[in-house]
Amino acid sequence: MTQGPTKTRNMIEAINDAHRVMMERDETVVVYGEDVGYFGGVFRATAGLQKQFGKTRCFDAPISEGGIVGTAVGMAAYGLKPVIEIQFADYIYPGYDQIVSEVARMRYRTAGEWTMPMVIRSPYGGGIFGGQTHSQSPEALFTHIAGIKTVIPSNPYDAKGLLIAAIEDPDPVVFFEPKRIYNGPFDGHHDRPVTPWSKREEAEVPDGHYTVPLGKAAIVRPGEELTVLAYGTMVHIARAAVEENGIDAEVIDLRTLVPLDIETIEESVKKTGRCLVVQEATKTSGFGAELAALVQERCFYHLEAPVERVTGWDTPYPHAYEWIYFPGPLRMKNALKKVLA
Amino acid sequence: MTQGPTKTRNMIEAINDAHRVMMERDETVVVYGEDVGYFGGVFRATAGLQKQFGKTRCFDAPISEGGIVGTAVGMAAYGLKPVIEIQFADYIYPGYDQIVSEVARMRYRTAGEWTMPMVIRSPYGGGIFGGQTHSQSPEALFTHIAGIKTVIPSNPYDAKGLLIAAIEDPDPVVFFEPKRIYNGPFDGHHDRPVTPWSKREEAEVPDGHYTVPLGKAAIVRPGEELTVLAYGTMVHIARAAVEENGIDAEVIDLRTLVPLDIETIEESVKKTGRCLVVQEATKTSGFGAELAALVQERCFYHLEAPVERVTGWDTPYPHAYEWIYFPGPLRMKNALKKVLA
Amino acid sequence: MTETPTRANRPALALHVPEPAYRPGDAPDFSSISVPAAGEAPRPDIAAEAEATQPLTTHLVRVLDDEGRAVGPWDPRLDPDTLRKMLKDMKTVRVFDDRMYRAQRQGKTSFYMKCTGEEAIAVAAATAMDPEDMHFPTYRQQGLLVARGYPLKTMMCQIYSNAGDPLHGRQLPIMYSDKKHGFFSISGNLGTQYPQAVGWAMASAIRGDSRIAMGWIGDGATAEGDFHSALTFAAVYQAPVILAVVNNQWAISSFSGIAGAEQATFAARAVGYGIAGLRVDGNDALAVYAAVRWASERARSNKGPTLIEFFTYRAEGHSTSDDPTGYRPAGEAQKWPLGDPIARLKAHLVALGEWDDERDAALDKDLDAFVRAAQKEAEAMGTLPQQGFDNIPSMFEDVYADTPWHLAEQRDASMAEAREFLGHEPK
Amino acid sequence: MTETPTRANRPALALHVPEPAYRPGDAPDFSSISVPAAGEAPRPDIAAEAEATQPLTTHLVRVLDDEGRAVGPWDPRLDPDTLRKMLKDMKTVRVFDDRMYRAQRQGKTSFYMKCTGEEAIAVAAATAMDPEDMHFPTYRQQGLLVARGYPLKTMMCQIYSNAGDPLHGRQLPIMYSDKKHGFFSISGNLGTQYPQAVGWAMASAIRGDSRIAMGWIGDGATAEGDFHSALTFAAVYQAPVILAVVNNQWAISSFSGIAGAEQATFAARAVGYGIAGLRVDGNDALAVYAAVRWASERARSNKGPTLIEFFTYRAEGHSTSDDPTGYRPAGEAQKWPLGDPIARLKAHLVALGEWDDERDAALDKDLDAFVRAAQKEAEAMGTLPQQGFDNIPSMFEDVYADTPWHLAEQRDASMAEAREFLGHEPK
Ligand SMILES: Cc1ncc(C[n+]2csc(CCOP(=O)(O)OP(=O)(O)O)c2C)c(N)n1
Ligand SMILES: Cc1ncc(C[n+]2csc(CCOP(=O)(O)OP(=O)(O)O)c2C)c(N)n1
Ligand SMILES: [Mg+2]
Ligand SMILES: [Mg+2]
Repeated sequence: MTQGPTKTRNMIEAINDAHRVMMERDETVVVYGEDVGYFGGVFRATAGLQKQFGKTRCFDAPISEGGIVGTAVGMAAYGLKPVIEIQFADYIYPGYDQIVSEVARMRYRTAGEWTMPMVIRSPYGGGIFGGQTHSQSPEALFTHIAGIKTVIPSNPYDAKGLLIAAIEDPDPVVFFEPKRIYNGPFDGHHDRPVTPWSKREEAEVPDGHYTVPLGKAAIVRPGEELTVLAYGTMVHIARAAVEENGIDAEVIDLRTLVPLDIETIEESVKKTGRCLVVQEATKTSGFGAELAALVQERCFYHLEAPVERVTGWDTPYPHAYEWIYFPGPLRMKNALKKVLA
Repeated sequence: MTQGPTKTRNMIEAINDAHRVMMERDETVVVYGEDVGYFGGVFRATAGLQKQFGKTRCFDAPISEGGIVGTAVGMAAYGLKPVIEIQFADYIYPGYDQIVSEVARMRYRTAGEWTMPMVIRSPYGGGIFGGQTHSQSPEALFTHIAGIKTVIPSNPYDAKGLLIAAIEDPDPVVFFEPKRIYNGPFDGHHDRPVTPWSKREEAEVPDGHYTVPLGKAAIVRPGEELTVLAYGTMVHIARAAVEENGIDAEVIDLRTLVPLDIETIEESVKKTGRCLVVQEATKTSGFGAELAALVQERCFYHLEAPVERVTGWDTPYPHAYEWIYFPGPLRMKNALKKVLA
Repeated sequence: MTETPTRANRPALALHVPEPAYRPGDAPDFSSISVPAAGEAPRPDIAAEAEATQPLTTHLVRVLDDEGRAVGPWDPRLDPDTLRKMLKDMKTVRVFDDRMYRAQRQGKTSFYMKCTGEEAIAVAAATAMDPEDMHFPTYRQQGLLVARGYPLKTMMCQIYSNAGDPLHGRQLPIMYSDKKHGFFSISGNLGTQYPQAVGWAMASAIRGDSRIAMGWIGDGATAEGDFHSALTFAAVYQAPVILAVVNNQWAISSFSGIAGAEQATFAARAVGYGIAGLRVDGNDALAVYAAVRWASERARSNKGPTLIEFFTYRAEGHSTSDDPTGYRPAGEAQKWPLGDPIARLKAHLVALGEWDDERDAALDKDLDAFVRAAQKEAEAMGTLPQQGFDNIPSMFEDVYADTPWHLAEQRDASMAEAREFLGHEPK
Repeated sequence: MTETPTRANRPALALHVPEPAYRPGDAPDFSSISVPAAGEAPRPDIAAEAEATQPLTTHLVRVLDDEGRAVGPWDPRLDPDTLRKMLKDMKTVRVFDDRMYRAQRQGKTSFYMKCTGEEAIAVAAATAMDPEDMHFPTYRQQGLLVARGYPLKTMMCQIYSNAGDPLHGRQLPIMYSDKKHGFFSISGNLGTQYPQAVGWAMASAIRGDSRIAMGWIGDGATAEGDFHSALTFAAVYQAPVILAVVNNQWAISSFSGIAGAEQATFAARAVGYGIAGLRVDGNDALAVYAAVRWASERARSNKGPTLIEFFTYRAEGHSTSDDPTGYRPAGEAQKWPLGDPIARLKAHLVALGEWDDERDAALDKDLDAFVRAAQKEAEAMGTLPQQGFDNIPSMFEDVYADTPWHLAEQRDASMAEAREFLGHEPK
């Protein structure tokens, strides 16, 4: 699955490298956001870019998510490709109007005259004791909006390949990065040490340019008993739970939520006859609801049990109750059992 | 179902009356929004209130949905009950951060010390040639947010009773009003005249105070063959389609989306064994997905066919293609047939 | 209600709710509005510190005096041909507005918005800038398109959402968009275009280009957060942008006091951000031209952004959906002291000896015929009531560059529905 | 990329990206910063027009001179007891910060934020206002709680998310909330509290109450749209509110120039909205007190809002997650010309003959013991690592006033999970 020499990279390094590759190849790529310039971002995803490409290609922005997205619209209209960072997904809401009303609809409302090739990157998800405002998973608020693509990688290889694909994509992409696994995959057992990325094949990240196509899911574990649909951090929780419980599940990493790889999903569920959907976000109206709705619409006569959902609870993310909130191994196990019953 | 003398009222009059009743009973109720003061709102929902209650109880606000919601948070913290109008649901996004990050989470994050009893009213939905920015149905962007209730009336009686219940509710309520049926119900046949509210029983609106409880659906048409879940304008389209096609469907008007009346839904679907879900919003990740997911989770072994969805398409609402976009009688009919097949 | 403390020695607070001077039934009288004499305002160097423009944010830059003479340091000394072109463009806008308003009333489309009384602003701004500069307009800058020579027929086709509509019937009437004429897609959402204009200007600066941008906003919409984003980013990066506030004193039914105009002018906002600010007589085409010219020279020489408040009056309703007699006296527009911009420019040309009533009447006649001819052509391509069943697949295009499976499925379902509805294959 | 026109006669544009004066490795030198002498700034009448405060938005209100004397018209002439109370509160804040920072480093909680160097601001503001007035703080106003006598132990319990945490472990450390002490719930989302403060003040005015509100924001966060909403609504309705900007010159790694401070002061924003503006030495407790007093008298007498910029310096990292040596020179804090607010207030008391080194040392000792004792009590109720499995049902409360069916189901599922995880019934 690789091109050219590879290097072990964690997700941040992979994301950083994707920026570098694209800024080298395409001088219209500009990168900005809060703290992304001199310092290279609070998670260091843009470290070194200002030094290499200069202050007008990578710079700090005022603390105004609305202004960051709004100016990116103007830049895209000019012909640049802005890759902007929202420091935490929890802070994307002040930019929501520009994303929903402008970015998403520009190609449509101008009949293709003005397009919005931009990437809005943002770390999302919990598991880091970040409390209510550093833990959210707001992907469903974007999957409902026609005109944007929503992408969520689950490992360094995909993170780089998907980010490059997103930057090259002619449409705007919201790119949520599971911050819990920036430095290493997480099986959900918060009371046990985490395997570093360096021990994982998906951290062998090629140098230079390559893409992981948008709209294509990956079967990260083939299986026969049931299908698990997951993305981001939850891919790892799902895999671990399946393996710990000795279940022969097919685990699918969606990678792109919109447009969804419906073929891979349908094929798998028609084979296994059972489906579990996993999201970290609050349950009600989460993206898991769309997945469950689609699966039962399209595979109903193959289903032997209802599509179940493993999700975060319908509360804000409570600081001290991180591991009660987080959809971890037990919630997974119980749901797997239920789907298999 | 009535208390005291009634009067025939259209939805605007019913909503206006709910304001008046509550402003008379509770001097902490304040009403503001763009154009709502002297002029009484672009749809006239607040007509006459400034004159009756004075400029400090009902007033015009700057064109800043963020500021309107943000100041309402402060007023609620003080102890007032703001009832604010967002002129069109399409313009709620600049206030989205204050709603999601502040209004919705205040009770929780302060462990009940500060609560946010407010109502955010807004006309929503299409069918009026309003183009992309006067036609949206963004309810799913609120049903995903823990801590707010989402209410959508479908007739004058409910509109008044639900709005009074919402104002009296201790929690924040997003109250979407189907503007297409402000003046008369709409069966979806845009090429035929509309029945005025005055010809309909639900327009017999009692004077004075009464409530329609939040969280309770209404079976607007009992039936045996299948269950149709709808809200707002779509209740009328669904009823008309069911009747035109001679189908013995049970049509449920959800009235409140969160918290949902799951009991009424489950009971009905377990009886009929079939379910159709209707929303005007874009399909992907709409509230219909949550309904479909819930119904198949909870009634799977009673279902004889997949839960189908009738929805708007996954495009912005295109001005000239109003009736191609709008989920009208034909889309309903075809879906009804599919569910019954 | 929280406990009310016993704070007997403290005075009771009171909420101030701004109220316009006149309401329906009142006799409007603007004699209290002080209109500085034309020619009075000083013209600072284009490289002046933002702070130095402070006096110009409360003053009013005016060039045309009551006798139709151009006076003072802001006189742009335009040649007669340019003046006549502006007059013609302004008149064209007014005729166009009148006809399209009527077309809406005749049921040929869903909606229309006039800019009556504000024609000088967009027309003179377009004239003052380079054709390659980019505008991020609101819905009342049809004058930009007219001045830049965009075909009236195409504007009308957009208004009718017909087969000639370059936006494929997807946008509300008047939400034009045309890249070639440097006219960015109008948004239904107020304010969003303001930071976009700044972003475009930043991009131009990043690329070492020489083109500048101009963003437009109404007095009411300045209250949106986007106004602040725009000013902040423009100031921080010294973006080569002109930010226009068209203060026509009304939003829909609420007056500019509800946007903060009671306490300070909109131009005054600028200086607080370190941005140059000018307050300009928006009914004086020469003053508008001169101010935009000043700001564009400033931007082009990397001296930073300028905010210009154009003081004017919305002479008619907000849109075809609005009846202003519900909230303001009927005769207000006529009493408005800054006069009619077309009449003032005409008087100037007459004073210069470059125009006369005959030529004026001839021009009016020509324009009437010209606009009617365009309308006829446009209507030959259809009006709104006839639309919505042709080329249905186009409705599913341009959501994304390529059509994903779910939209393809929806397109097919939609075509099947249309087939059933029409009883034949849709075009 | 759009076509690049051949515009040879036009100069190339360039983007300006602000840069702080010093970066790691540089030797910081603030001698270029002009610090006006104490006592110099005039003190306008509290009923002055907003415009009249213009000079005070670029000047710096200072009371304490280099010899520790209080000078000029802004001297609030406080009695020694009040001065000593402020000194004690400021010292308490600093000791508290140090201990809690250490507690975080020891793994007792997840996060902490100090306000080192900024203690005068919140403490003197709280002192200048009535206890019934309401604050809408950010995360660096712990001084408000301390000055108002909120128990340190309760603050610590919040930081440890333990059984004594009034917020039930739901909020990040330091996101305090206490209605009785007039301290509104801190939000993780920057800026949101600013229009909320205005709304509270509007409500107080609507009800004819006499209590006013004070909203707080950092220099970096002024760029948010909420800043603009707040100023707009405050100006329009003349809300009885004080809007504070704590300009400590840094956001996280970006300096105040990225928020627009290169072009204008934050206080200058105010006048553009028609709001009175003051720029105040934030390290001078007497100047802070005097300015807040002035603004509160103005608000209380229905003369409108005031924006006060407190000029200070963030002496330490942004939070425990931040290491400032990555983006600014290590020694900058020490070179900062406005000095240490605690040292300055102490010097004043000494100069007055109301304080001496012995009493100062004794106070330090007392405070150390006092804070340690509170910490011991708090830790007896648990630290973060021990939390999260007690009282799980409380996690599902307060989402709504009543628990709807879906949350009840989730609560039960959650309890079952916890039971399985713990191997016994959760507490
Ligand atoms: C975000 C948003 N909020 C509200 C509206 C509804 N609306 C459309 S125009 C208008 C008034 C705008 O007034 P102003 O900015 O002064 O512009 P003018 O119409 O006077 O040119 C309003 C409230 C909108 N289009 N967008
Ligand atoms: C809406 C939002 N965007 C971004 C952040 C992340 N963030 C937290 S603090 C901070 C810097 C704030 O700087 P400033 O306002 O100057 O306050 P200070 O920390 O200096 O007191 C940032 C960017 C946030 N909390 N909320
Ligand atoms: Mg206006
Ligand atoms: Mg700061």
